[in-house]
Amino acid sequence: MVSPFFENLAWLIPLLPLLACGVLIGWGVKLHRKIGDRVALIAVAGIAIPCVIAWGILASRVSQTFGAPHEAGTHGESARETIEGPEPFEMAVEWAPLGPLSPAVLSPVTRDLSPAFDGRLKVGLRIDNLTAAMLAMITLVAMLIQIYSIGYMHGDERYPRFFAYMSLFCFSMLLLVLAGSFLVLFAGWELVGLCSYLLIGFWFQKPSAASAAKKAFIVNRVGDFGFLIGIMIIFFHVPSLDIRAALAAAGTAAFPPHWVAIAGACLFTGAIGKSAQFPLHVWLPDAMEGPTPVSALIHAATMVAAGVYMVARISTLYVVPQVAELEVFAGLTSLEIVRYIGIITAVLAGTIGIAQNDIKRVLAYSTVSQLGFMMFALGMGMAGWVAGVFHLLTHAFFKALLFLGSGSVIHGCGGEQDMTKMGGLRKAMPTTFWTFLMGTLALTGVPLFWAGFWSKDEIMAASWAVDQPVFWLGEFAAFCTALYMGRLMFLTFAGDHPRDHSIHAHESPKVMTVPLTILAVFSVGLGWLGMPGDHNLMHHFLGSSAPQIAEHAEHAVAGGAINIAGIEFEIVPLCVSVMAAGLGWLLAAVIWGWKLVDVPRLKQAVPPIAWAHNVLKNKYFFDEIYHATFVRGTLALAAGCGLFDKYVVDGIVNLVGWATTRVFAGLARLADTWIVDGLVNLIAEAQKLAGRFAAMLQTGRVQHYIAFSALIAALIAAAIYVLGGHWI
Amino acid sequence: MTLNLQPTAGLDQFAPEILLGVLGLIVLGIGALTKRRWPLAAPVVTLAGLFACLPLVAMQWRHEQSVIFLGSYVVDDLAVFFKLVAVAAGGLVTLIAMSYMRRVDRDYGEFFALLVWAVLGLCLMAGAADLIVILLAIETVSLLSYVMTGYLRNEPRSAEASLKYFLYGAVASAVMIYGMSLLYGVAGTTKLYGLLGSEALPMQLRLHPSPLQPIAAVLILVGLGFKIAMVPFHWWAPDAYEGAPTPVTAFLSVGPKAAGFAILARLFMQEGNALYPQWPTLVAVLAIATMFLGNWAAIWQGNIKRMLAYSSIAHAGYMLIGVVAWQGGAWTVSDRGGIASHGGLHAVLFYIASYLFMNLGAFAVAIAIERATGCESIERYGGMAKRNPFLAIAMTIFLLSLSGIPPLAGFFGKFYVFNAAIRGAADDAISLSLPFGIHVNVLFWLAVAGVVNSMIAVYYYMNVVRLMYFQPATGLDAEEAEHAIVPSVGVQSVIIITLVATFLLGLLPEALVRFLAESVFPGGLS
Amino acid sequence: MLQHLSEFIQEYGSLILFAGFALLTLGAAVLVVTARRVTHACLSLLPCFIGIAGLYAVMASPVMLAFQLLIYAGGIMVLMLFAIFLLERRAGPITAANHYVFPAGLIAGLTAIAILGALQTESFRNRELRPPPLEMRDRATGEESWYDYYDPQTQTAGEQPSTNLRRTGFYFLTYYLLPFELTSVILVVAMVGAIVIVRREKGWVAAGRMPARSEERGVRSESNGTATAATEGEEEL
Amino acid sequence: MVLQQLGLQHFLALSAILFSVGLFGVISRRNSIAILLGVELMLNAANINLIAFQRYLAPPAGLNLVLDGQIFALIVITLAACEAAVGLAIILNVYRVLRTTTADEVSLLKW
Repeated sequence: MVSPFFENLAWLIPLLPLLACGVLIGWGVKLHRKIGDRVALIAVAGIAIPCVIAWGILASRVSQTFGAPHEAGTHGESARETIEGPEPFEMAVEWAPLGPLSPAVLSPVTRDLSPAFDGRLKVGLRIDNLTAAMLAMITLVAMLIQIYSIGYMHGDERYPRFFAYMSLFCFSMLLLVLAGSFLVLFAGWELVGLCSYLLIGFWFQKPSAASAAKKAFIVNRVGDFGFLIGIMIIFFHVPSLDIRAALAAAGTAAFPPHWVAIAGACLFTGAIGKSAQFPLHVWLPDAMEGPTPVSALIHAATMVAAGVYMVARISTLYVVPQVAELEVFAGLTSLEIVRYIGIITAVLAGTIGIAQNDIKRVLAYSTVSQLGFMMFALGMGMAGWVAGVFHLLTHAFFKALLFLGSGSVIHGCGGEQDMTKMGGLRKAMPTTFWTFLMGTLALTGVPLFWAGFWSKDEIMAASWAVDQPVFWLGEFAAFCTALYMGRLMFLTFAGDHPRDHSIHAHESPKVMTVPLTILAVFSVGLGWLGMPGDHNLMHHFLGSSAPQIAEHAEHAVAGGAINIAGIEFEIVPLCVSVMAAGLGWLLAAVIWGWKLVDVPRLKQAVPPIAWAHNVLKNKYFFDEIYHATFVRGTLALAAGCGLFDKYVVDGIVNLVGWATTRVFAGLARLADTWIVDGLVNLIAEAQKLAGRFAAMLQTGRVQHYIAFSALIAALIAAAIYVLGGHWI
Repeated sequence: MTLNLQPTAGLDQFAPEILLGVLGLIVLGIGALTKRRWPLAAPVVTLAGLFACLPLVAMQWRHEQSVIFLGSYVVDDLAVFFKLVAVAAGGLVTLIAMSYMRRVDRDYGEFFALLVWAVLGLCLMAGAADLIVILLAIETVSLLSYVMTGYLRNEPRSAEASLKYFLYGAVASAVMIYGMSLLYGVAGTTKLYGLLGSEALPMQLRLHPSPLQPIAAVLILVGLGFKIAMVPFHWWAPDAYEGAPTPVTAFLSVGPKAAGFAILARLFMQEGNALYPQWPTLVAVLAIATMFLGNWAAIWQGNIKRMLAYSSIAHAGYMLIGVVAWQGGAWTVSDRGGIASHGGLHAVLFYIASYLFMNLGAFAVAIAIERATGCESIERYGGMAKRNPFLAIAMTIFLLSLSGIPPLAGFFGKFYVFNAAIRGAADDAISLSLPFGIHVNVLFWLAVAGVVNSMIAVYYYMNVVRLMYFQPATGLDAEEAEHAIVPSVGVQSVIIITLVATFLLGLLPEALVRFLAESVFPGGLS
Repeated sequence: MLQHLSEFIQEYGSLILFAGFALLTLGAAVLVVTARRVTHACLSLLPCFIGIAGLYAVMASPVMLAFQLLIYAGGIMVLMLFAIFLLERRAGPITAANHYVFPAGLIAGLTAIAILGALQTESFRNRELRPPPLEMRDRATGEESWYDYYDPQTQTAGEQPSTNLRRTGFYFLTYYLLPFELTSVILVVAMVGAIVIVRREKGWVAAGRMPARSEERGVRSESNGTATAATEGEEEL
Repeated sequence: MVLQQLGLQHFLALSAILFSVGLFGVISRRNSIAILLGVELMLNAANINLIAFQRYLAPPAGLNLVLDGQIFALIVITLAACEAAVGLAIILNVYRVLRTTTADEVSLLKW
């Protein structure tokens, strides 16, 4: 037994970034003036120490997992046998006594059956193998990105503030990952949203950044609302906020499967928002307005994966109703909803990525697409669970690498983001090019060496076994991935010199390229841990965190009879995967590399291609559709309310001017602010009006006061006398 | 409960009050003797005396009730709690006032004598078990409040504030005395234990049931409402708070308010209150009005003291929720020794404790900033994050706590209060049947109003935070804007103490909950 | 005829006394709240207090009668008169106009209606509310006396304790010890408070707020020499 | 009806009217001292109540040694004196600073 030295330090992991954040907020500006860019080292230190602890925890858990005497149950016909790993490490403090729930609040079943909520609010950390892996990944990536940012953010006037926000984000994200209860999970969940908002809008002087931040915030609110409802449903049934208790209770009489399914679906809404799944994916590409390290850390590696992580964490809640085959919506079980949302997202985003010209947007859509992959992997139940998490881990590294690489490219090109103006950067920026190439190969799933291949192939293998249509769609998405990433590579790096001659590219400083190199190493090496077969280390390690539903073992395991511990090596999906990637690269090379096809002429010749390109370029008109429905709808509502407001308050004279300026002229432009602010403002204004009235009562004359008070007191006394003390 | 027929029996339990009375005289004498030679003598002696008073009070905490002075005065855990709050408030305000009062008045020794006596009055309010003693205690506090409000004799605003406060207070206490006279007639005695619950003494209500009872209750509520700044008896508060010297404002917003709740608890929170059974409904209506008026009016304030005054009115409203739900929210936790909380009452007490610290903290910061800028305007908070990050962060935390954000003290105060109301609402503990078959679950709507108000309140609290962090300093030249603010040692220590307490109550609320649950029972008789 | 009158007086004597004092009280009270000059209003308090003192006599409370006249009429009213004269010396005659007469009347009327209405309810009127017999004899000597010493231990049930001075004093120092002591506290507090408020110190006058006649006084104080500070302090109160 | 024997209600009714007159004065008088006079009337009304209850309602058996009402009334008189002292001091101070004793002219602090 390894002593849980590092585990005992787990509470430091989120705390140190918070401390760094506090120091930077409080004294950052002063320090920056004094010691210059070295102020960022506070933030780096604030994540480096947790990184050491996290890797220590990982090492300890790895040694416990593989050094344990028991042979993991991977052999034999016991296909449903679960893998055993070391016990989760838990650390909880009682925060506050709340008292038990009032019986009338509880559902009738719960009152009788569930172990009563003990009336104490506990908050704590819980570390199992999944958490340990996530921690190691997040701290490492975050540390590298913080180091990278030292160079990238150089010269920014709010330099210390950036690192403060990044540290705050690290705190929130680590809190989210370590959460042992839904309460902490939700706190982290909201905090990462807040940090995302702050960081997307970091350059708030840019109107596009400000509106992107707002968009991200609002779209996430939609999801979070469902998330909160899901938590409440669980709390009312279990009744506890402890995640493990909730999972244990799932499917029991206290928490019957149909409620489990509904709770799962509600929680999944949160994941849709946070992980940018269809139909709430629209915020993520816009979020690229933030600084590139932010895109790399938050919108590629960690925060957007939080939804996936959460679904993985609670996937028992999806598996249990799947076993009972309970439909939630439109004949689909909650697990199928996860699966189909995931695959739709993957295909949709993959195709959109082909037609984008902004280098960061391509990567953003690629992120959305990959998140879709993870989600549909989880949506296959036990079969795809490990594959999904595995892909999450590998993706974090190579996507962070790609974003940082693109940041390096943008940095080198003096802020230019349009790929069509670049070209020939291979010579100017060799390190960036080579590391970027590693990341691209990993992402596109080029076989054998690169991490993405192994993780994606596992997802494909699982879907081949579970749901063949999804498999083929997934392969199509993989093909798209190769196509747009090939396009990106050729447009950016191929050739002799940039197409736009104003660009004079140069290599980025060491502080930026070294993290790239380290990430590149991981992008390549990490995949080997998940090679299929009996010695699939990833499966052994992560398997113990997979949904445990031993008590339902009589039923067929959801989503097919595949043991999570070792996916049968299938030649067909492997071949198809390789072919899809190869075809994508080939097509990209044909069109953008060797320029054998002239795209504009092709579009002229074959109108459907032009149409398709148009549709893809406009992202399937999602923004427009949302604008036309939700925005306009709310706008009309808000306009109606505002009309009423103004009519009452200012009279009809102002109405005319208001109508011309607001309704007709500014309609489209103000749409964004109106949808958000319209109703809110109306309420706020009403409050202010009431406040003014309340304050005006305070006339300053003491006899008014006495008269008011005496009048009311006398009225009360008279009312009591008249009404015989009946009502008041 | 013991009733000793020896008039001076149990005098030892009166030690804290005696100490405070004597301390006031000593401080007065020292203030007069030392004058400007040792300006710190009076406050230091005050602090030492109040500090010595703490253990004396704390020793009385022992889960039993003893009635001394032949039924005039009661020493129980409810009283101990409020005495601790009073002494703590007095000590913290002394620290705040040390440098502030010295600046405005060179011979400021007697201010601390007044403060000590005010603390004495608060302690008496906490323990009074006789209408006569209640009246005397309230009047002691009131008179001292008027005087302290007008302490800046030459400042028009201070003088005006004291005049308004005095006139309003005199009328309110006259009304309350009239109500008490009716109550005496109804009950036949002025002794509380035996006045309302008839079991303790072989005594019945002489006129019970009488139509005078609700009128007496309403008239007494006027006086108590005046003390706790409950709408519609709050009018004095904004003006008095704004005009008074800021340390006095800090004291007024915490001390008399808390003590008012002590008397409210003693008079009204009785099992089977015979005085006026419908009082919770009435107070519920007033509580809703209190919250809304306080929060709404606070939105418009440009003066930090006035804003905090309105906010303190609103907080009285939140506390009143707990008062209304005092019976509805009992709960127990059985493991580890167990906690049996008497929901609503304990929620109020928790709220008062948290409010003590977070509000005094906010006032301490306000005083530091007022002294530096010479101005109470909220606009002057612009750029405070740069001028003194510590003050800015402290103020932010206090305001967050006041708006009820976890994990700070204010959150649990609000949580327990709302929780008590919701628990009571689940049983429909207080229902109101209106004509046309309308049935109102009073506690439920009370909780809803509380939550809505919490959201309104965030607006004006966060406005200050926004100014501090996102606005440049206004009305200052560049050099002045960069000039750091250095609060005095007393103010700094108060900020640190209240910060720690605000966090502690938020992070470890169990200690206080347990303290309350183990000891404080409504009416003191069980 | 005379006998009828005598019987009438015997039967309704206290009622007649009550009516007389009540009229005196209320009439004076109305004057108090309506007189044009504050001085007159304050002086009207005197008949009002005398009327109330008479009512106390009707209610067989000699102690209250004495204190009403001593403290109220002799103390509080004089204090107020003193303050009014002090102010009038500075500001000329102080008139106390009434405003908000209608709302004030409405509120006062509403209050009166609420209380009187409660008094008129059946449940209240049907009570036996006769004054119980008054115990006036001294237990020790058997004499009828206003000044008896009363031993509570031997008191019989249902009797009304007499409210004479000795008894009041005895109770004040035994059963009402705490209120008695607290009265001393509040008196000290009020005294110190009043002094703190009106105390004068050098240089208190804010710029622009100098009283109109201060120059004059300043000249006078120079001529008067050292005793000025003290006299000025007194003058102010 | 009028010629009934003197009873508790008479005193209570008188005190109620006196209280209302005092309240009227408090609200309608413009001068601070005059307001204070109104307050004195209200306090006297309470005292009449106290003594009337003391006289007319015998305490229940066993506790007839209680003199609550009378003591209460005495305390109220004392309080009235204290209040008058402090109040007049405040009014004098206001006059010194603001040159007025009219209550509704003192309205610097509002809203």
